[in-house]
Amino acid sequence: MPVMGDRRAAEPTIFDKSRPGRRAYSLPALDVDELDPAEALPGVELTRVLPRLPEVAELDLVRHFTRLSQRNHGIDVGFYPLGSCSMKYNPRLAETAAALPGFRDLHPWAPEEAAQGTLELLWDLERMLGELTGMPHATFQPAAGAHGELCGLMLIRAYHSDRGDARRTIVVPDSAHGTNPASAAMCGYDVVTCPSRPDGLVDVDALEALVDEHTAGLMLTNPNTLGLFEVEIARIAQVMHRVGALLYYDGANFNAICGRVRPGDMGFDVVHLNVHKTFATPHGGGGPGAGPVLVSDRLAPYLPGPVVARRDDGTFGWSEPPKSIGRLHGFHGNVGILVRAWTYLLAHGADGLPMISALAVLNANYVAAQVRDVLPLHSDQPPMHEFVSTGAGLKRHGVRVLDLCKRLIDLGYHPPTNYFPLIVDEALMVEPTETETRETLDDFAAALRRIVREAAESPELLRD
Amino acid sequence: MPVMGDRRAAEPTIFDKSRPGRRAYSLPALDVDELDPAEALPGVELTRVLPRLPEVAELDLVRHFTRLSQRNHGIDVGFYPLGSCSMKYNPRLAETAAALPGFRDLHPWAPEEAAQGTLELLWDLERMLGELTGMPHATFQPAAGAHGELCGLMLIRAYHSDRGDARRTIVVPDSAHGTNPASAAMCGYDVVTCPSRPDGLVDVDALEALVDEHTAGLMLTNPNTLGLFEVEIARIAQVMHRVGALLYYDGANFNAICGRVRPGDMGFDVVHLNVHKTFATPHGGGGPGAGPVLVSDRLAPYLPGPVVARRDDGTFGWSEPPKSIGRLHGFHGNVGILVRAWTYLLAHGADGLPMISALAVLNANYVAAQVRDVLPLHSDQPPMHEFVSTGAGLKRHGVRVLDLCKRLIDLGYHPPTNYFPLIVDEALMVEPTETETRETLDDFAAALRRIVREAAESPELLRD
Amino acid sequence: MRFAPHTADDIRAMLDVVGKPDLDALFAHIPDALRPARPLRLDAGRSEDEVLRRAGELAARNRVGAVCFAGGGAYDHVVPSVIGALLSRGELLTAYTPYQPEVSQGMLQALFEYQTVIAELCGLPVSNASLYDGGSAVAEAVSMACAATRRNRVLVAQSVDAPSRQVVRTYGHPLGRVVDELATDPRLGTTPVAEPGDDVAAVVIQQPNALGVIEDVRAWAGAAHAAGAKLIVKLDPLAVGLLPRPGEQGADLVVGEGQPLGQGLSFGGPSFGFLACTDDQVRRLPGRVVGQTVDASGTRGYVMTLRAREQDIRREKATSNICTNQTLNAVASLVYLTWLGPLGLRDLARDCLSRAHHTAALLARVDGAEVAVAGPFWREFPLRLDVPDPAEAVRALHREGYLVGPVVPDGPAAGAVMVACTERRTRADAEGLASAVQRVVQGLRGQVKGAA
Amino acid sequence: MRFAPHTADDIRAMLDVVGKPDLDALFAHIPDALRPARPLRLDAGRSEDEVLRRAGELAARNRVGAVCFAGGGAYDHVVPSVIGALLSRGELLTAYTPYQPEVSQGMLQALFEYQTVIAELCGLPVSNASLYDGGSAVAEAVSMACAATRRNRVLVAQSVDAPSRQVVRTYGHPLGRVVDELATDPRLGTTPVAEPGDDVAAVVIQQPNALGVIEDVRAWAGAAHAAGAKLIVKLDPLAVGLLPRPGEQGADLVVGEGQPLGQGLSFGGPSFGFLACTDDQVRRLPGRVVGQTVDASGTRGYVMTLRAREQDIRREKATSNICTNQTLNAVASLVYLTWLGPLGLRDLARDCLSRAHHTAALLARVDGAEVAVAGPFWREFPLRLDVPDPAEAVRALHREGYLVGPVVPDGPAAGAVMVACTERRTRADAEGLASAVQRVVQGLRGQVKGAA
Ligand SMILES: Cc1ncc(COP(=O)(O)O)c(C=O)c1O
Ligand SMILES: Cc1ncc(COP(=O)(O)O)c(C=O)c1O
Repeated sequence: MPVMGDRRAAEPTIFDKSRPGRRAYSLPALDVDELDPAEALPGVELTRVLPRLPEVAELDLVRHFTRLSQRNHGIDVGFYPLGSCSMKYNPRLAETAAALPGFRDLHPWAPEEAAQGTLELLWDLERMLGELTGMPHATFQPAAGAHGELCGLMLIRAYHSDRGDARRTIVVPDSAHGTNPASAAMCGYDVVTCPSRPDGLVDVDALEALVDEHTAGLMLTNPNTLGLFEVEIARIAQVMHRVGALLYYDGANFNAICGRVRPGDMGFDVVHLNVHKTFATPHGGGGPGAGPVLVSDRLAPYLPGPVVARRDDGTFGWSEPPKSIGRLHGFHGNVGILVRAWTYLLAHGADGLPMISALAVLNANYVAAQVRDVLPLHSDQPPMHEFVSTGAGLKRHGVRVLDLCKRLIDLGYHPPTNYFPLIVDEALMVEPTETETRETLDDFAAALRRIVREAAESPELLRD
Repeated sequence: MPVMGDRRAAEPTIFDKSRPGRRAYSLPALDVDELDPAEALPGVELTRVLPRLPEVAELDLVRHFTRLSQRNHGIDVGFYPLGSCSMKYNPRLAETAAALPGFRDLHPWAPEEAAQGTLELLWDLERMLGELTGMPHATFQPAAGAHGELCGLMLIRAYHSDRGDARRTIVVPDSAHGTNPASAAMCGYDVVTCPSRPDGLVDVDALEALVDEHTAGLMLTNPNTLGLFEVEIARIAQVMHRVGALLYYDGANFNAICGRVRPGDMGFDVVHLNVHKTFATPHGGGGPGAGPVLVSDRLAPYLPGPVVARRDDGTFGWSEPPKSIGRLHGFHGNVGILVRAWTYLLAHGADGLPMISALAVLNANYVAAQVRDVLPLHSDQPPMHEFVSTGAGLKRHGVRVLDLCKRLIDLGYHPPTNYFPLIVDEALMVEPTETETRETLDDFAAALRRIVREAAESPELLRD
Repeated sequence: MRFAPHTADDIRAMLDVVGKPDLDALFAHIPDALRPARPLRLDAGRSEDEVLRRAGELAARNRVGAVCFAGGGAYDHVVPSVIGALLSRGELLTAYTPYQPEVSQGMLQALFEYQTVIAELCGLPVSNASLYDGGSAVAEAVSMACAATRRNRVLVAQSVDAPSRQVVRTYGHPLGRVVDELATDPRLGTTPVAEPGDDVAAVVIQQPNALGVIEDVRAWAGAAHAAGAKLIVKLDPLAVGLLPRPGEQGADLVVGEGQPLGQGLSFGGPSFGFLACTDDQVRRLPGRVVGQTVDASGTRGYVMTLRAREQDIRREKATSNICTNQTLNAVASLVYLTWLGPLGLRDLARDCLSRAHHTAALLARVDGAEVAVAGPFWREFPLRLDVPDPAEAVRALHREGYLVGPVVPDGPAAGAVMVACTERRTRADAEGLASAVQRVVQGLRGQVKGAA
Repeated sequence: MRFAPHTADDIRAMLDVVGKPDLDALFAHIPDALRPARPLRLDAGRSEDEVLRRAGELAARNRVGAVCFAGGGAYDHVVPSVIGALLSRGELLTAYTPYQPEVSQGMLQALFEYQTVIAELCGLPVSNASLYDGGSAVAEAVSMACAATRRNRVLVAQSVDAPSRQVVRTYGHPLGRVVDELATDPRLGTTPVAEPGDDVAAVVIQQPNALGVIEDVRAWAGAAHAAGAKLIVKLDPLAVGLLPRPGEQGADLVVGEGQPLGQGLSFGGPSFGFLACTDDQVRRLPGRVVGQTVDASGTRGYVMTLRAREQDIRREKATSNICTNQTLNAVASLVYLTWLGPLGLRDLARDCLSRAHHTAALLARVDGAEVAVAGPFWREFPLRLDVPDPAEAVRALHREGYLVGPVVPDGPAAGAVMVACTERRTRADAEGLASAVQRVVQGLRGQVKGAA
């Protein structure tokens, strides 16, 4: 069957479609005296030109964005195995909840007594996340993972300072996500890179040699960015704590262990969670997400204020931590996203959450098992919720992982994360997530195998 | 830029995607004793097999219907010049209104005191539609235009019967939409076809010769299906009324005259409106629409019951017309659609509605002016909101209007209605509606001209 | 407020092309005598915000906060969020009838899948692509049966819901159709099986019937067929999670109201009607039917079949006139049934059974209330209240926060109030209802005594 | 309830392929000591309906029915229905950051268009693709200015909203940044222009400021530039329907909170922050920037530029760490600004002016209430109430059905209550507020007397 219109053709911009005098807007009729701005605002410089915003009718607006959307991939359209992103199904019930007028129409400066529902929800969420991470105190201000990193590092800094201990460095593994060192730099720390062993795990001996009384902390993703669980995490924690340094848990890969292993039990002192990964709030093409930070008791006094408190009379309110580092957000964080995350936790509960991580890990291992002979895994340790293969073997055919990814697009697949982590040559990082079917995984594995075969047999197919 | 996935490829059915045991559903936990059906329903035959419904997870469900939708054209995607359909912009504000919990969650058998909002809205709508049609009484039970036709003809029949006058025939012009004779047949009438003059208008002399004391009524679309205003409508009404027959107004083309000319003033006795055309409620791929029927005082006693009434105390309730023909709908009609229509009328009001018809007519005339030299209009009388051209001239190149339509699809346009009305050879019926821009119309006219040129210069392009 | 894109410049330039001096000139050929003598008596147009504010005021005047135990064809079942999310997509919402298959494959395939699941639920091989509602679906089925049997009398069980019976009468009246009713067993609430006369085109029963009671479809099929009549079953589509599919039991036509299938309430519409039949009746099916085909390149595709029956084709001899129907609602039911699946259908039907029987038992303990039928019921049952005016009791219960109804209009259970329990009605809801019923019955009895 | 599609068969078959006996075996290499000693203390999972019921209960506990005169960075402006309808489309809602341009042209083009309208509103040539919020946007701009000037002291007007000032401090603290405040003119409510010292990296002012008063951006730009400092303006984006764009008046960096641009309230988030700057600062822009390009076939396309700055690239020397930001909200603001257009922007800004001045005049007539500043204000103004505790007055007004606030925390207007009038606040709203203020002031005054 033919299809109408070419979705490959460039869509004109909304400015191309604009015509002077067209309009979509309508405003309530003015039922008070209309003021002349020059009279109402004597002495104030007024604008003489209007910004050149697009001028279109409402239908043209709807068409433009409908057509743009049709030129975009999303989870709703197909498989999205982007490693380190947990592109799982975003339940629609979360959208329904967030759109309830009671949540949607609440003003950020409404008095506490008018915001009891949201305050209770946040308090509830803090309890649930506390249970899952093993860290009981939360701030909800961070708007994303990296914002959480910055927050967590500031907490570490405040903690040390408060003890008169001005530490200077943060250790980050060489496999870390770029935001880790960037956050450390933004927090005024010198970044010390800790090498990984050939199998991709932290080289604990090397780490031990790197740390001293100037070390403020270590940032770690566990499972790490190779999808491998840092099995020596207890020793790592010991090494850090021995010199008085704290451990930061980057929660980007929490989907692998949620409900099964808790960062608090591993020895971490502070964690951020990416609710737009683990708890399936929609990514929206690059946000909004939310990056709540949870801490153990000893870091609680430093949390950004205000935090949610439950009063003796059972009502909820705001309270200011005694040694707060101060605000990180102009309001209270991405509360609408936290509402969605809360629905996800409620829907899954104690039984559902450990099942999610199990199936996420199963799906990754299942794909890995089907492609590892042609796209070798970086490590022999079994992967968790994602695996990193190397496409270095294709180079001898003059084919790069970049070409493989373009070919995947031809075959109808969104490519995996590629060229990350940096320590793996021609890295291909596949995270299927738990919401994909076995059939989808089989087809995807077959597509990868087909491309590897093509690379050997007809590399020109891939190179252009 | 490449596009991922081939939207031309057939999408597997939802059954193809089904796997035993997969599920999307979740139900509230049962908090009463679970009954064994065999015990609870002794002697009742219970099912031994379950219907083979699809079994998929929620993500697969979402993907399936998202992908199906991407294989469909809609007003939101592009121009949709389907004649006789008024494919205008469907304002999103109407969706917001209809989704308000107060409207959405109202049970059809809720007591009147619980339904005051909707009852008032319907009463309000009856007033507004009464003002626009010149007929003050409404039933909202008909779910679409054809349902309204059936209802209107039943009213005509009841009117005559009540006067002891068992009339047998309904006159329908040969240009009429197929539902007109079909509705008449469903209402037990013999259909008498009235010929059109060569210019496409009703041949009033022929009509006069056709009608007598057995004639129950005439069904007429005005402007008619050629987009032409029946300028002799006053005489037509005279002819019919003289023999005691009534006039039925098919409101499919009301967009041409809404707010400017009223069926009541033209002499019609009963009208249906297609709110999914004139009042921009979304067509939904073939419904739901709504076909409210409005009548003059003399037909009011026969309306399907119950109808909305305003009580002396200012509250609203149901009341049963004294000689009601009975129900046409199991509940109260497509009320959710009527809510949308009501918003449209409120949004446009006395100033906006006559502007709509003017611009709808302008748009049709504008396109007609640009193509009539190559695709001649059927008539010299200026068209109203749509025009009918003939593609008969293409036949000499071996090209049919069907080919022209396929070619339009190649060029990215939804084809106009074609081969209707039947009295025009190789008919092409173009209704741009008022919500399209001049640029869109220019481009569309250029596409039509291009195809006519191609038909002469390279007809093979069109024929395969 | 208006949605037309025209600027003053556009209008001027376009009028030039058309050759008219102003917009009114486009209407110049309409005789002056037809123009209204006075300006429109309507308010001026309003902004989106003002329209929605007014809509919000009216919506707030509907009191929808009560716990919903109401039935009578519309039920407070779960409507999963995916339905709204998918059906609001512009490509589905703003499409016309799929006349042009090349650009309508999405909708055509959805309708094909819809037909498949409806046929499956009904236990019959063929379904159309939707009808207006359950009431008109019964009437259309009756017309099919009359056409097939060339008879013009039908027997409709009184235990078919009253509106549907009325629609059958309304549709039949101009055609001289005789519509007779089959009485309900006063104790059981079922329709006792009896052989119809041989002038009968069809017997119409409802499963479960309007009193909530389960009818013996198989026996009725035998009786109808023995008289050469068709058996039409108006089916609650969710009941087949528990009961056999009527087609399996011998029904010739199965129709129903689609509201329970993920449609929400919205005062009863829009929802849809469904209709399935045996193979031999395909050519008489009202409305549309979508079929599968293979295009020139061998790709599977879908088209509207039986196009000779479409409405743009003249048909003075038509037995159906349906054009626009309830496509989007039909597709919503497909999404719903896909969400529910066979296991969900079973679980849901069983949950309704357990909850309804639990509620009935609670209510039966209330002094002045009793279940009005002894026959087997599933999700819904009639409750007889010892009050002078049951409509007043319904209003009083609503003020107490509980919606019940409708009141049974005729037959042996006349005056009883229908109580329905969906999977959403909890134990606490049932307990709340029982104590509200107790208060209301006491109050209304007392009133009468006070008045006496 | 779970969304994973796995059946028991799937799991078995997949474990076979993986070579594990059961699901727990996938975690076998994790040391036992790390596993929690006890099961999770969480409720069991719930069905969709149960989750939404609970959500509905909590949502109902928020009291959002009051007429909203509250300001302080979040305003009750019209949010047209098209925004929700478009932004809920799965292709936009469920996409990741557009790392793969081939399959992300829709989002990339939308972001490119977003950048264009933001740059246009700010009167500067470059915008990024969004930041978390207005508060962090100010902090990011301060970091840019410090990097550009290699200075580490900033002057922030006290009339910048308090949360933003706090965020600037929080971000600056670990970097040893000195943040000093510029006092507010006690009568006018503006920030008197003065030359900053030559150690100052940037002056930060807000337009209109947190008291609603219009600042002299042009004069401040002159003063800042004379000292070699950058001028950062935190802008209310709707104000440029009336006021000059700060970039035109000499601002080097214009940032702001995006909430007024079609974002709804939702307790202050998600919304977004915007940031625009002069050409010379492009390489220091935090977050993402989308650029236009032409592909091999000559087709226009879009890509994330400055990829060397993206987060999957190691950057110990980073000055920004932003990865996920607020894309969907940014796109919502693009939809909003497209809906509004230049004429709507002008009309809206003027309507707010007229309504706010009308409301202020009404309130000024109330005994015990006065507008706390004499400077020129646009949509919002501080109202001083003759009550012992302004927070108590805010609560009392809320109980009367009117939401105002926040309470000004410091500076000459400390203790005054902010009152904002959007285009949605009618004459009747204003009159209702005025009489509520009268009642509340009388009541609270009385209380103290009563207590004394
Ligand atoms: C390992 C890791 N850390 C941190 C982040 C940053 O999180 P966010 O994008 O929410 O700021 C990511 C995001 O992809 C990540 O994969
Ligand atoms: C002229 C005319 N009459 C009647 C109808 C039937 O209206 P509906 O589809 O609403 O039943 C149509 C529909 O296209 C029509 O064009």
